[in-house]
Amino acid sequence: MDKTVATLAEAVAGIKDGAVVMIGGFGGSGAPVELIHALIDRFLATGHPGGLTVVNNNAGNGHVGLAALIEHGMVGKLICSFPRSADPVVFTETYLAGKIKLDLVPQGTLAERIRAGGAGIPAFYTPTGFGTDLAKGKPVEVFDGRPYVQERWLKADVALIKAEVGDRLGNLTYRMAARNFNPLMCMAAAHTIVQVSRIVPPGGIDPEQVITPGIFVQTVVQVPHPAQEEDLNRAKAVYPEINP
Amino acid sequence: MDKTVATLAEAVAGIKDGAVVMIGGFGGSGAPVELIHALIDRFLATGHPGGLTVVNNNAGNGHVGLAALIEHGMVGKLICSFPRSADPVVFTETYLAGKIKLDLVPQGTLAERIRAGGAGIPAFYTPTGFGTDLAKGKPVEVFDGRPYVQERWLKADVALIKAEVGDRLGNLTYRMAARNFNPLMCMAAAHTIVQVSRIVPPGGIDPEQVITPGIFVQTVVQVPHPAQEEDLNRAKAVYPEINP
Amino acid sequence: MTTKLTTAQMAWRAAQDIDDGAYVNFGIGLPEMVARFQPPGREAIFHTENGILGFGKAPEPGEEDWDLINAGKKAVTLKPGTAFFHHADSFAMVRGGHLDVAILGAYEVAESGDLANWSTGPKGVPAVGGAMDLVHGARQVAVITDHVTRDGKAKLLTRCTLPLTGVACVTRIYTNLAVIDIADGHFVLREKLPSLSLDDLQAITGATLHLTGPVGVLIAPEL
Amino acid sequence: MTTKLTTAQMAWRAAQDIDDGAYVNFGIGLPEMVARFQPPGREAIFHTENGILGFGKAPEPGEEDWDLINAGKKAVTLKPGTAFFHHADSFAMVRGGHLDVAILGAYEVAESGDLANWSTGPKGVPAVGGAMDLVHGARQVAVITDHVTRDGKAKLLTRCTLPLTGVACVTRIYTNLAVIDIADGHFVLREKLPSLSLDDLQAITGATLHLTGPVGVLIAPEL
Repeated sequence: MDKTVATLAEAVAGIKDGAVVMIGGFGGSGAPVELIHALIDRFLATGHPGGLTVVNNNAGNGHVGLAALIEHGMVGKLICSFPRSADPVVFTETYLAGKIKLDLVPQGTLAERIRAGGAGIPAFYTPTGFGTDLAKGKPVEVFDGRPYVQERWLKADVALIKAEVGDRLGNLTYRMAARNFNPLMCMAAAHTIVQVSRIVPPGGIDPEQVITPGIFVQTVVQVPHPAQEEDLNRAKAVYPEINP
Repeated sequence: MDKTVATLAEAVAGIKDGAVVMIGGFGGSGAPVELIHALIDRFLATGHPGGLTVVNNNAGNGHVGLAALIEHGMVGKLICSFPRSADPVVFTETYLAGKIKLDLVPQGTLAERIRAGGAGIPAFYTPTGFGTDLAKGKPVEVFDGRPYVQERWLKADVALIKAEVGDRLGNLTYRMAARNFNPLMCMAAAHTIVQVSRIVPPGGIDPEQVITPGIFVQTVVQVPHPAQEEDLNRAKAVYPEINP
Repeated sequence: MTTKLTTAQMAWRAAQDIDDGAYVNFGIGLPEMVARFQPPGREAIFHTENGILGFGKAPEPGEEDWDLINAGKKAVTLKPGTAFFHHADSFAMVRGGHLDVAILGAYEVAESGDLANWSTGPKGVPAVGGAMDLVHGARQVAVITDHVTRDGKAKLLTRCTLPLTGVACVTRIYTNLAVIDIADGHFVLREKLPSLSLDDLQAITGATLHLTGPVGVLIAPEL
Repeated sequence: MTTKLTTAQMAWRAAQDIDDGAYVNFGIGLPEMVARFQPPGREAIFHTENGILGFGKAPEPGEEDWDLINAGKKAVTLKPGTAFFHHADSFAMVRGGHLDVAILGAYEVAESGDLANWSTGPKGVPAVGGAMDLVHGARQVAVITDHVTRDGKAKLLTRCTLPLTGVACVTRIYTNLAVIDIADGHFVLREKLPSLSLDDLQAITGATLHLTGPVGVLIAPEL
């Protein structure tokens, strides 16, 4: 069993038009910038995939990563909790022009819905959002005298994940708070594609320290020195660069 | 902030009659034998606590640990998935004599109910148990054409936990498959009491490798060379020993 | 007189259907034996409910570490690539559809796919473990069982008589006489011992065996 | 003319109520400032939604590691005893009642404890983040806010006019003029600036201020 592939292009080759794509990260931390850019490269070369539904905590920052994915018109709908950032111009303009749909979900509910998708829990109850506009139309049930909102699982066709160390079986570790949504999205996608800074042989990760066991991962590609979205934005990067 | 206490007796001193007590472990692996025995010592000295409701995957093995707790008549009700073992005589006789109530829960549902208790999810739906005797009387809802059973969270007054390394903030690691229910029960109890093989200063556990963050832990006590229940049973141990 | 498959041969036969790279959970008892017969060149990854993925074979006697056990409380070993996780993550793997195959024992299986494998009735101490979880979620739920009870009664039935473990969950049955799929509420015979006539097999099967094509020959090496 | 508390003084006042050993989450913006004024000898543990418990202060400029940030995407640092975890575990801490205090900003607070702090109406791009989760679960949900809007309108009201973040969730309010508890659907005045009369405070408060005992003096050091 070997889940590694040699190139980013190969890693993202199977993503179809209209796919639901979970993208890890919280802001730039844990965002799989190189996988996203490989997907943009494919779109620029082939016109596919388009019409994606993206699940991410945010909506991109500047003109790289998720923001660039949106800027290229590849995203038809975004499911997120906080579509604001230091430089939110791409999402804001696309949204206000009516060119992208937004499904706003409270952050903890978003995380739990993704975990539920991965754990085979079709629905659960949460106090979050009760009595607010974001719970409108959702079933409410009272447990022990307190009202709770029913929320549904969230699954994806594909997850794009940034991890730190991986092996050919798909076992993963993360780097500090870049962990965030990544391990949950690994669980909730039918096909989880991971960029890691370093591939090690099986056993190279202490079994106690595996954060995502390989069962949740389908494809691993090595990206030795991944860009930090924050650094790209401070350098005013645009993807793809016009003058590379 | 210092959650460590010096003695096992001090660690278990606050557990009240009738408390709901989650006890970690899967069979003997991860079972907090010394904490349980300290609780038995207290009962033998003071007559308290009694009438406990215990949540554990099993029902004890031989005459030590959970089996000894039951043998001393301290447990009024057991919530578990598999009340059998190599030597189940204590639970079997107590149960068949009508002296202990049994609430049988499928193992994955038990784990998820405990996690839900810790995560503030009062109820969730699972396919497990649908159409079986163990789901009788429970609400059923159909999602995407498939029927699911509604299950409620499980919380406890106290959790007795076995971990490997801990610090004064309550951060924990576990040892191999002794992890099992322990991290979940840490989350679901109002007061989580942990025996660790080794206490280290804060920072002594790599922040990437903390399995249970200290927020889920209230009391930590060091037990340097904890007994393995399986070894005690192979030595035909009985607690407390009649001829020590 | 038909020579039935031994338990080892049944386990061998079930092992032939496990693909390279498959994630597999084996129920306690006979199903655990399937792990021993993994065909050369294939690397399946074994899951155990108590929080290990990718464990190895049993240790030598005296080498056991009782924190490294499987769901049957038997000692196992580490392999390069093993991962530990807690019980909720473990059953997320089960319930969430991440296992390719679960292979379980059975008291009874119905042609609907209903399985009874946890309780023989109201007497004694009931125990369920992870069986009810395993029957939901794994992409394929296979059963490995003698074709009939020790008393010669059919275990493959139109309807289970014992308390159910799960409804419409079993997809394939390996017995000591035959390999049978469950499709659209029917038993579909895939393979049988060559020495056994279809009529004789049907006579000890409690529901109709359907044929959707040629019936293969069930053979296994001496083990 | 009353000298209102500065934002630093409001943050200082809120910090005085955080016990040694408390687990605390600070909302983005002004609430984050509370962390700076932890009284000597007390060690509170800070939680951030993106999966860190027990982080330290901001790094020096140029020393930032952008994988080590808080919910406001600002760089933080490690401290001995820091732990990392994923987003579901992070919100298990929030929703599961494990935080002692959440301190949040507010557009409006109602005497019922209703909070509006995520949306100023249907225009523009809506964004909620973790606010709706934080208002449920923390044992105490405190708000830190100017007493009135920039236009002088009351923010403490009988009923919120903006979209709600949560129903009946706020337990205490720190303003630049007063400290107010919410109990049984009422604002209960605990402290006010000494130079401000009760009548003047009531005049800029959109619901009745109840008294259940002597009103303390709200003072803060020069900061």
